[in-house]
Amino acid sequence: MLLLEQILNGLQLGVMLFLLAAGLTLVLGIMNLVNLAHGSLYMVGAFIAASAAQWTDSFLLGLLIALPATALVGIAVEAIALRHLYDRDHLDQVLATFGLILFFNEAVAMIWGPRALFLDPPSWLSGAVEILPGAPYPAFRLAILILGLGVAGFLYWLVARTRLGMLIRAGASNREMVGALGVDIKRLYTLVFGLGAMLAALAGVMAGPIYAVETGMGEPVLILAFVVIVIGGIGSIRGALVGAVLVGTADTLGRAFLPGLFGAMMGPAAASGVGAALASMAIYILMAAVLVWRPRGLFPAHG
Amino acid sequence: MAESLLKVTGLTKAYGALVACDGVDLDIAPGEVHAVIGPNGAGKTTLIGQLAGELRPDSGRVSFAGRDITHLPIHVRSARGLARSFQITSVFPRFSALDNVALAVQAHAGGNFRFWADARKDSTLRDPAFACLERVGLAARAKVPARVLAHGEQRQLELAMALATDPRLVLLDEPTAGMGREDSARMVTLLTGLKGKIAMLLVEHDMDAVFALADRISVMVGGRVIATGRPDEVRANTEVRRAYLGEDEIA
Amino acid sequence: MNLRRALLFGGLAFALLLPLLAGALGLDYAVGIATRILILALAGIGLNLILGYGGMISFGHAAFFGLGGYVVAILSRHEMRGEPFMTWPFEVAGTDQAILAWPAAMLACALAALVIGAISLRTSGLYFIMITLAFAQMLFFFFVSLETYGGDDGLSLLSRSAAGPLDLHDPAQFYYLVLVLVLIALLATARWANARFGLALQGIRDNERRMRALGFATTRTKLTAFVISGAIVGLAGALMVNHTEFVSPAFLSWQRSGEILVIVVLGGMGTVFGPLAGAVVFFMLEEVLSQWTQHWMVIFGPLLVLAVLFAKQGLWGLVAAKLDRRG
Amino acid sequence: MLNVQGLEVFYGESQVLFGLDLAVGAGEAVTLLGRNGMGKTTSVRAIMGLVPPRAGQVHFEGRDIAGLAPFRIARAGLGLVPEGRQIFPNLTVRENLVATARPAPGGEAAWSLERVLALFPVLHERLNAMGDQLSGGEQQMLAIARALMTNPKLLILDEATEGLAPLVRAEIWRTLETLKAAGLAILVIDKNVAALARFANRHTIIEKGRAVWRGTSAELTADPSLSERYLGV
Repeated sequence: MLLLEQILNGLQLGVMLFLLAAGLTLVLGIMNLVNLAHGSLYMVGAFIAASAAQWTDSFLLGLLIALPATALVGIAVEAIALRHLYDRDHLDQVLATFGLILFFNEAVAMIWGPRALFLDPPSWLSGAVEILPGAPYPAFRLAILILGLGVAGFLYWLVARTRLGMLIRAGASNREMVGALGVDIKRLYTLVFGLGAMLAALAGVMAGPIYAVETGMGEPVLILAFVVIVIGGIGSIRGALVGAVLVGTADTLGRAFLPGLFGAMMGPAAASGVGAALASMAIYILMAAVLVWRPRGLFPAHG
Repeated sequence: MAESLLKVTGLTKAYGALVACDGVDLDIAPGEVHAVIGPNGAGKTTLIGQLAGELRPDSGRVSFAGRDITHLPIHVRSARGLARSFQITSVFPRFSALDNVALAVQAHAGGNFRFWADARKDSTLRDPAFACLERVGLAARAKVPARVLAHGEQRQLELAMALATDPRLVLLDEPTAGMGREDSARMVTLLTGLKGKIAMLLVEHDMDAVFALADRISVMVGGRVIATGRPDEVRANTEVRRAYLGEDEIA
Repeated sequence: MNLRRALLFGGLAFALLLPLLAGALGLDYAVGIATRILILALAGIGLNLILGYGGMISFGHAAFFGLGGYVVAILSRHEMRGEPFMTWPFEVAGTDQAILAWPAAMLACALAALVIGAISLRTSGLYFIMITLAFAQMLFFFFVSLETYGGDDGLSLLSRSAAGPLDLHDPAQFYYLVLVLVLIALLATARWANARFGLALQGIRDNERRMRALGFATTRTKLTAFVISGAIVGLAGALMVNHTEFVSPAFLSWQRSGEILVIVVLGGMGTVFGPLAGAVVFFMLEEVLSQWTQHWMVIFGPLLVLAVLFAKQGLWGLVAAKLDRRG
Repeated sequence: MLNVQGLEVFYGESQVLFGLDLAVGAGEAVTLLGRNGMGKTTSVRAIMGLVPPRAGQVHFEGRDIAGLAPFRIARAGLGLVPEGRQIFPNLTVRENLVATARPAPGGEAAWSLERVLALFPVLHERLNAMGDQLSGGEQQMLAIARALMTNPKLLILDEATEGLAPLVRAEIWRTLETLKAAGLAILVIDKNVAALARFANRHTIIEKGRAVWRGTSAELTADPSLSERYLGV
């Protein structure tokens, strides 16, 4: 039962990472832009939601306000700063978006103060659900899992079935040709960016009740999201989903079981330290292994 | 005919369903200038890539100076005397012309793990490099940064770098690409001066250059060599004319 | 050229006289700040070797910075407690001797760089950036979970390294030692940038494919640079732990990697003095801005964006271009 | 309809076009001939705005389009069938057609999916195949069909028959005849002199970035030395 719970936890981390990684990988694949500040949008989304939920006294309203608001922030950032970076090399993009992270972390601290905020899940999701007889699981985490899967399904539909999705995929393989056939790429970029920002905000809002809403909350998750897309293959939504689930479960299961495993093998004291160390490194080892085996990720994008 | 310097047998390379190189046979004698011509997409660039070692053939053999080099990495081929110049000018823009060539000399002189001695004062690198610049007529521009050189001069520099590796065979990928008439003519004169000393495999669209330089010509169409022979033979070959002018219409 | 020379000697004279000046003016804390700046400049010099001269964008060099620091701190701790650092396959005792601990830090970082580099250099471009970042994170979490050595809380250095006749607890002596090391690193950079190794490395930076076609075994050259770079940054970490007398996983954080990157780029990639200029400016900015507002990052962040967009050649690049124009 | 004057293009320092002039009238079929590497594709890219011209003018239906973004030029009514086909490999045939489809500037959509598929029955059979699963000929037809779906007034084809089997080439020429008969203006780049002479009205030969010869089909076929000199072996 512990295993089932941990697997669910892993999946839930996975879908959250997927929400973040999806936007990141779309922006990377189609605009060839490394946006470190994507994690800042996750943070901004969580903060806006926390404040809005306080004012309105409703988690759902907070969520509904945070999504479009963060999308607007994202679109503004794209228009002011990122647009000038599309033709620059990766180093410039890394540095400039590093600068944006510093700005956002500090700006959020100025607006909301240095203390962490709390975002309470709606009361109807605060209990536990019995997923199997005798195996209760927090309802909110289950809701995240279901919502995340729903959004993943929606994204899949969007990318695979709609015209916008076709253009996104076409743009990822041959940007120039899409323009030469009469599509306004800049507008497409803005749309994709807004969409990515909204997904980041959604991930942030869902993370809010589980972790604290605080400045700097975006970066650890962002790095995990990068690991996800590097494992999955840059530009591939499918890769992002598979990578996210892999990373989510590897991390969660590693942390849950590796220390004990090593403890059983080598005797508790020193070994659980080794196990803990290995557990926290597990996903990076996973990533290194994948890259040694397939330097362009599991699902390298076309072209 | 003399023992061949480069011998290619049954070289095949496919990209998915597209066979870019389909059982290509080719041999080049020492000192020979051998041109490969053909329409775009005939597989010439794929062929050069495999000879230089950047692409791995699916099957077939490449031997150079009597030894199999099919699976050798690029830098080892270069060390054996197989040099390549690029279609798109690729000199080192921040370095001076002389630095560019000296780097090419260094490639084979070794010592890449010398950390202290100033390589720009090293006459074992500078003297041969300067000689190569003289050979291509760029000596007066030795100190000019490569990025400032005119396009034609950059192509000359490119050639000097290939020469500096002291090659027995140079793969020349469109040496007159992007040049106006005068520059093209100058390049042809330059290459003519090297005829007989260094073997060349020349891929070129400028037929004036091809016919001025080539001892033999191979015509590639759809990944295959459809004809090889002296220039006049190739010019008279009806199959070649048809392929080249696209006169295969079913009227 | 004369102006350049004047600038060099002026800078050197200032650096040499700094502790005296600070003492005279009653600004004793300035020596500490200068030491800190020099140490980060040294880390920048290390990164500059692969970033500026080799074109390899490592977003994980804090790994070596932290590793170097931890090696010194851990060896010193074992020395204090009289326990050997390891007993198998051979016994290694702890030490607080700079002459042993610092090279050990460099060696450990060189080995780590060898492994990380060998794997990372299989990839390129964006994947390289990300995999170096991932390796740094890996080491970060390794030290976080290493409870034996403080875990999240870090590890105090009870006493600065012993360095023969020098007393590193004296700020001026420590400062001079760091200064000498930085000068050596600067001189070395100036030499190898123009030696065969450096020219090959710069050729690879500008056009690796061409270099291979010329006959260079490029991966070997890049890996060598990566290892040397890691060792230098490791030394900087060893110095920093002596300076702060404390090391924690924060030494290896990705922000720190970003900072070193910013120092190199801000100062001027692929220039000898760029990292030094970058470190000086970085700290001056921090100093000036943070006096203005505690939220100085809110200004520094956009400044960084502007610098990337409009002043790509870096500060030292700008200065050097000016000097060249004057002849 | 399309009027190009004094077009000069540089790639970095190297000049590729040295003042090219070219005109296509409404409903007319015009060719641009020349060996590889002489500047034909660059001409097309410059017209479409994919490389910035350094000098010269490009007018389409009286409007200056030089320097506009490629998507604006395309929307003015230019349909590109690029060199190397450049279909989207990760999209299905149907998606390739639909993704960038749009009605003509006036609003009428003469080319619907049905009509395009009627023109290329082969594509109809392979609607759900991915772009990279098509043969060269099928890819070429898809590239033409994709351009038609943008309902252009002028179709530009860059080496549309290169590397294809004779039967496939013949089919493509037949299709182009149909399009021409339907009143579409067409600019073709090719090396197949015989087919071009039959298909088009006026021809321009370029060499080293300059137009070196202009004339009608009759003049082109009357002088075999022309093709020897500028196109052949």
